[in-house]
Amino acid sequence: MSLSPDEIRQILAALEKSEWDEALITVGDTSIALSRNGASLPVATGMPVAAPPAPAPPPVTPAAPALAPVPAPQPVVEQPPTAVGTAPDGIAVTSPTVGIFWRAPQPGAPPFVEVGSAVEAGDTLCIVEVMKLMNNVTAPVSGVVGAIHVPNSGAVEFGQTLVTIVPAAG
Amino acid sequence: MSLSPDEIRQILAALEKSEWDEALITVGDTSIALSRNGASLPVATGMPVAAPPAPAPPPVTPAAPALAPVPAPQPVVEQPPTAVGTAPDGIAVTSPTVGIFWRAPQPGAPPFVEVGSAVEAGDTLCIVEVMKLMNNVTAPVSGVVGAIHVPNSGAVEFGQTLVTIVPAAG
Amino acid sequence: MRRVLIANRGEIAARVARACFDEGLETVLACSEADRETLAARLADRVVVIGPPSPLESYLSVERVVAAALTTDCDALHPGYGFLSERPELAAACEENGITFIGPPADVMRGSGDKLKAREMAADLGIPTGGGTRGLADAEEAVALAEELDLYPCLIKASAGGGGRGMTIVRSADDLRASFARSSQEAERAFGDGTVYLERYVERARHVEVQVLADTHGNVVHLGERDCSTQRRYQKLIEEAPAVGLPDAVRDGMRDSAVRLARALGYVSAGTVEFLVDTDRNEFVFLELNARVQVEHPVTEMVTGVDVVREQIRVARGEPLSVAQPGITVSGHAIECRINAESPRRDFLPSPGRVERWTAPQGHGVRVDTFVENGATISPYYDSMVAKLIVHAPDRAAAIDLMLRALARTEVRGIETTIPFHAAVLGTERFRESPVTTRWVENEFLPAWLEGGE
Amino acid sequence: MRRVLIANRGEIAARVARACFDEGLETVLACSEADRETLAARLADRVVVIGPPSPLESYLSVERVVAAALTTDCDALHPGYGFLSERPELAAACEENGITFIGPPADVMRGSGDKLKAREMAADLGIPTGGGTRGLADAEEAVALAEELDLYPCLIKASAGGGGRGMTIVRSADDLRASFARSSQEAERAFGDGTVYLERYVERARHVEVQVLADTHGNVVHLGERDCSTQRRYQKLIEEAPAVGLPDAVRDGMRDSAVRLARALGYVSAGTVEFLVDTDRNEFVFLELNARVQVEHPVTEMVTGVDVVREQIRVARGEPLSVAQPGITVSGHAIECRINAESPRRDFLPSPGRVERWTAPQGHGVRVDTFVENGATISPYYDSMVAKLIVHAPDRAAAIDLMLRALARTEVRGIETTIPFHAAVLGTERFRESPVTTRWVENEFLPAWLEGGE
Repeated sequence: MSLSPDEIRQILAALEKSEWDEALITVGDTSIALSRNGASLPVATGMPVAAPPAPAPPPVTPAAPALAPVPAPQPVVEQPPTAVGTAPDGIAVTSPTVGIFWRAPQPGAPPFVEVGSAVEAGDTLCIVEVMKLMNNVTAPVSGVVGAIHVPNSGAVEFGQTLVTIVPAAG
Repeated sequence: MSLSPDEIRQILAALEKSEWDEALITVGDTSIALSRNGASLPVATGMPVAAPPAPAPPPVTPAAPALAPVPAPQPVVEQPPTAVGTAPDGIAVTSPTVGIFWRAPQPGAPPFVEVGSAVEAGDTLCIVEVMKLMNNVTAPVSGVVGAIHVPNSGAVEFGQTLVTIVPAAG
Repeated sequence: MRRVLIANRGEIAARVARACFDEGLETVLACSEADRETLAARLADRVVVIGPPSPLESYLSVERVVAAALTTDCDALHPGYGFLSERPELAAACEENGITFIGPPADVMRGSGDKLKAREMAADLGIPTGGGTRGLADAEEAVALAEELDLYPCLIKASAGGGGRGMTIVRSADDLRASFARSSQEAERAFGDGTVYLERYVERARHVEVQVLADTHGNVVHLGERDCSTQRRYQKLIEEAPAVGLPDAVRDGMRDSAVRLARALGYVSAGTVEFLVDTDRNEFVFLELNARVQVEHPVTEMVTGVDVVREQIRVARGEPLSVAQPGITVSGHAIECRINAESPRRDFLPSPGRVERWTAPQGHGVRVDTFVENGATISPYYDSMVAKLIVHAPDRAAAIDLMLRALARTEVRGIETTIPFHAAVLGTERFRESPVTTRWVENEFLPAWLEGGE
Repeated sequence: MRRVLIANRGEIAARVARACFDEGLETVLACSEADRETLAARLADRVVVIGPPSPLESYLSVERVVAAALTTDCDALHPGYGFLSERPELAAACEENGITFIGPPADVMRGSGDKLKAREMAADLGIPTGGGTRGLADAEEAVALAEELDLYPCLIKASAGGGGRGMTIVRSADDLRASFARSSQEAERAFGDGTVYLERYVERARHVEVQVLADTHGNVVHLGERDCSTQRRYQKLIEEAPAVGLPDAVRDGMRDSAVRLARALGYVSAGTVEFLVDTDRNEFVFLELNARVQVEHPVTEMVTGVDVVREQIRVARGEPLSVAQPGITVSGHAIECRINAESPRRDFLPSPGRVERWTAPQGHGVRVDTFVENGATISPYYDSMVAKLIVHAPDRAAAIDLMLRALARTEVRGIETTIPFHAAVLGTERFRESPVTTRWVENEFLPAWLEGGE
């Protein structure tokens, strides 16, 4: 999809009235990059053309291509630049190996964590078994378990996302 | 998809009235790059990536990927020409066909042009013969012959640069 | 012969480059600007760009092609198929300029290229031609002759061309009056010659063709026949060798007719004699002789072990054929699927574009003729063929199974292709049980398949 | 057998996928994260990523490889060559987990993998082993035995491994004292076992090896021999089949010895028995048995028509070999060049990187085993092999000519390769006239070539 010239004009007007020195907007195959007051142009990290063919499931949460999938211009303008790139959905914890995913230390035992559990960095989240080798997977940051992506005893690949942690604020 | 010239004119008008010093707009395969007040032209890092691997000798003057397919020149004219990516070494005149390059209308006759000759747009520069078919190659702009790239009676390919014209100032 | 100009593109250009490599010949690819980085260009020893992507200013320009051969010191030229391959002007221009044309001489091509003349010659030799008319002046002459010969239903056909262009089925005088002018105009546009004629239309027919090879020493052989009945709108989609389920008399009759016709025409090089087999009456009629290597030549190569393109080169060098009729045997069964960049569920709408990923199956009895690779572009300027997938197995059932596995292992990302269509056709009992007729895909298979969703 | 886990990468993974396709088996590639988009991955029916690029955490992890097979329901596993292919632990783990290991059983592998034991067995069978020592405790024991057996010049060799690692030529007791510890440490590092022994060093030798196949029904055959004398620092660069210029007694002696040894070891699957031929004395000595399919197996396939990898699969399924000794003939001559991503003029410095363009020659008698395609990456994590270029022609001279043409038509953009080296070697009179010895490349060819500039 593309923006119409009229839509681009609206975007430009909105941007001009804003206080930003740089802007980069990509909608489908349309992109707009702007700068002023001597700021260098924010040349297109987000332009999809520039990206190499993305290998399937990325090992970590993608840091969100700058402003890429934004459908309406206004919110972009009003968003603080720091918001750009922080994934709202949390930190993906991936499997250190191919193997079998276990949520509990042994059959019948309660699971290490549930969705909503608060965890400290270093807490065990789950186990990935390779043959009889048990690999503890621990939380990289403190926070809350946002999602568990694999059913108990499911087969997992190296790099596959197992658990998402929403980091504690601060 | 591409923007029509009229759509581009609208966009340029909007930009001109704006306070931006640099702008880069891409819609499908159309892109617009602008700058003013001494800012360097934001020639898109993001864009050439989208282009296919550049085939050797380009068929037409590489008149800057930026404004290439735009037929409506007005807003561009207001820019300093150097900023628009005009090649400083002149306009490359390329062969319209595979064939044999002839500098004169017939053996023994004086060549159409020499390096340094002044030419008007439309003047014959050389001939490319395909079998017995003679194809006149004419100057696309007025100027001075900067270089002749092929020896008389040399074989040429389609798209090969034959002559460079340094356009007349103005 | 030392250096061959390949005046074509795509998979056939790569195929010709391979044959030249085998024969120890250098190659120059004459291509359009769109094709300078393609696989065929890189397989060739050298590339010369002859014009812009538009075929009229590149692959269809006799002058540019011959100029390319002359400027690159080629002493021979292979035209592939399509484009200029059957244009006597190219063969003649090569002859005039001292370039060996790898194909029939211009005068032979003129004789075989005029379908009406070829049909007369066939009739003179006692080869069934199914009646039909001479070239027609206007609709009224057509109506009168159709009446006189009791031809309905019949086909209006272009004298100068093939591929279904200008071809229309008519079932009555009114039909004929309504369609005559359009067919003639279509023929004029496509071939530069608006001459059309009428031919009896066979409702349930198979398209069977015989591959012949002829040298300049008077040797003419056939390499057995191919069945190309799996068509849609006269476009071949799946080809097989041999044609199964034919009475011996019909098969032998076609093979013998093909050789006799080639001999009578003084034919030289590789050629294909096409027949229609009426499956109700078990009779064949001659259709036309194609004076070029054909898209589907690999199935014949797989079952006979004879390299058709190398034989073309041998013949052009003045050498005798490397094979004689008694030494040629047809063993096993071969099938070719034309993988096109088309959307079979959307009326075979072309789907040009960039092929992000291409993975062809590798295995014994699997041959892939293609110009596609990772990152290749299927250009909207040219035909939609992506690849020819060819399999060879001990019998037809095994060949179908192998092709189904090969199709399942062919991966194309970035464009749509006809792979799902091929897999569905080969998966039907009807196709597996018995040879199909030329209208089966359109009248029976496609309606059921499109209805069925998956 | 229904689904095979391919526990390898690169060209051999693609080669195994092809054999599985031929045998009607599904495939799962167990690969590192670096290889998930490679050709081998796309040729397989499924991919499972077992670890990061580092081989220790992926291709060299028995646990991960077996876990990958179990989690993807594979009932068989092919280890390729290198990595875990000759590790009895993998074969044993497969056996324990009900996975058919496509290769020799663990206990057979242990027997053949210990070079000293294999040499003893050979000596017991009357196969020449060239003398040499048992495993040595320390440098002084080595010096004493070398004196006693009059072994100088001799080689220090690792008992557990191959590929030249740990191997050193020593010409005196001082030499031996100076090198012993380093060789032992190198062996320990490379194979986890520092045991070394001494073997007489032959100054002018050819490396000749016999391909054997053995099934579980007691059938053992050989597929003739290969000459792999064109080496640099014990790394094979060019391999040929058959080995030419050998007296019949030597050739037959090696073939017979190979079969007898395999039989005595209870060998199963494909294996290679390596010999050194002393070209001055026309004698051979047994070196070792490699219990895997080897890089150079294609030259044997080309001259015999036997598919070594498919035979491995047949044997693993418990079927008898598809061929018997009387039906195996060696016809013509085949050569393989290993195209590596190395700069031959800069001491074969590895040149990993992205292959911008890859064009392999196409033609009769030309086979290209590779995982490379446009845009492929030669990863610094793994070996530098880009492709194996294999040709087959009626005789050695024709094979050399064909290889030279094939090398000239192989295009690799983006990385440096050993292609110029191969073309230069094949272009020398010395290589063409007669088989070379194992030191020829280093001692004669390279100095002259590097001196010569281009």
